[in-house]
Amino acid sequence: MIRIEVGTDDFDIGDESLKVAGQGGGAIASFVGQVRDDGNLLSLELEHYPAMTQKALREIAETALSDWPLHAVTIIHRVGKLSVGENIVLVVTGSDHRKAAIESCSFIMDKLKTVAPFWKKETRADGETKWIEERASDVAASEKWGK
Amino acid sequence: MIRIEVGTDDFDIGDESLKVAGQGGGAIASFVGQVRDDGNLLSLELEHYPAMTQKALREIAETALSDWPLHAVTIIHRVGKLSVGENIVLVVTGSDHRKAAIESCSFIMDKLKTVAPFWKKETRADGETKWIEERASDVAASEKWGK
Amino acid sequence: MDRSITIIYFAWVRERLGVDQEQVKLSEGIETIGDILTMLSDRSAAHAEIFAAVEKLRFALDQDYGLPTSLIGSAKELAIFPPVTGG
Amino acid sequence: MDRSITIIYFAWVRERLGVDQEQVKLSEGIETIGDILTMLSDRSAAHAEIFAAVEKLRFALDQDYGLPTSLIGSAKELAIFPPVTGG
Repeated sequence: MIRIEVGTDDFDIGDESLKVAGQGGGAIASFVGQVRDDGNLLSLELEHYPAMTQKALREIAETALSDWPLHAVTIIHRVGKLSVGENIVLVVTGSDHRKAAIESCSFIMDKLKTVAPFWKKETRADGETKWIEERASDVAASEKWGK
Repeated sequence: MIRIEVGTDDFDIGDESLKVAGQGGGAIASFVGQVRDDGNLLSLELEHYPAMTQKALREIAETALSDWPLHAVTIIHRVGKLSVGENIVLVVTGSDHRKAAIESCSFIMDKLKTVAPFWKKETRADGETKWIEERASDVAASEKWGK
Repeated sequence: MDRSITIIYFAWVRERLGVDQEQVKLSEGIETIGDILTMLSDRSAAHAEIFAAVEKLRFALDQDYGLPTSLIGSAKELAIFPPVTGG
Repeated sequence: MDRSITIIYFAWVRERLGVDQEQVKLSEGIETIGDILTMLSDRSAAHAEIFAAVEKLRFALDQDYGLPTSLIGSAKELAIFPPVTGG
């Protein structure tokens, strides 16, 4: 029902969608976040707090399952060095209803961005590195759910 | 930028997501609708109005592209006989921003449900057939976008 | 001027009428979708019954949605069908 | 009673302090996360500077978010890090 993976391995969106679909319901929503090429970004280093990450992601998934009629929730988040174009995060939700699937997928991403203990450090083409800062728009998106 | 497919062939969610991701942006949202097992449903027969379907889907995709900052939109809708568990529809959107990707994916599904000329006839386990009726919740979901 | 238009039907409208499509001549005074429905209602009891409940039907003129009040103009195809249920 | 707690750091907090984690003894009167920050600020100029801007930091006690006013209780681990930026 809940599947959480945190590690360096890549994921296959098709496989993960099939697994969620196999747990019932006819509506499957998914979101994939990748390292976005913004012109001179080379890669990201994803750091996390292992003892807390699984717990934080599980709590988000459990909130989604209690607040929407879902059959399954999958959250996969990669860590380590990820180059431009590589997958970072995948969320898949399965429900009988498309509204529940899409809304809960959106909720999980918004919460993940502001609660799950991951940090990104970017490396630019010129070799410069910088820790990415929290964005006000992410905080606002998370708070609008009121949970 | 816009990819529309209507036919009997199945689709691969992973492949379609990759194609959208390849067109730029780090945020890919997708929705898959399948024939849902509700206890005694056997299959659906999907009929459409070929001369109008492509046009209607393209108009929806173009509205999404003009109203959200998207790199790519894919809409695939199957027709013909589809059994329980089979894929019916896939929408994939790619953007720099997750909000744009998820919202536009939701918009496309809501419009598709109420505008694109498809009709479903269900066959029950006892052999009975019935044309599925429009749902008020779908009409409301479509109208809330105000476009 | 001898105008004509192809009427095509889908889903239960098609099944209940027992025809996929029919060709009709548009005599003088037939200007709107509603006028066509009135004219077609003479063809059979099924036509009359189905077209009487116009709120259960949707219309497309040359693949664009229209209403019973929409002018036919030079359209070549009128599609008549129930509310759509794809997705 | 000899209480102690492990402090662990992440991202730029870790880099600027130059340590992943440190063990601290909690003397009498150290009851909140804020008390620990005050105590740690004596360790180095980097500690003092970082912990002075508490609004730029987030805290977790035994893997649950806390605030500077949160009581330490019997927690074994205090994590100090910048706002998260995953996803």
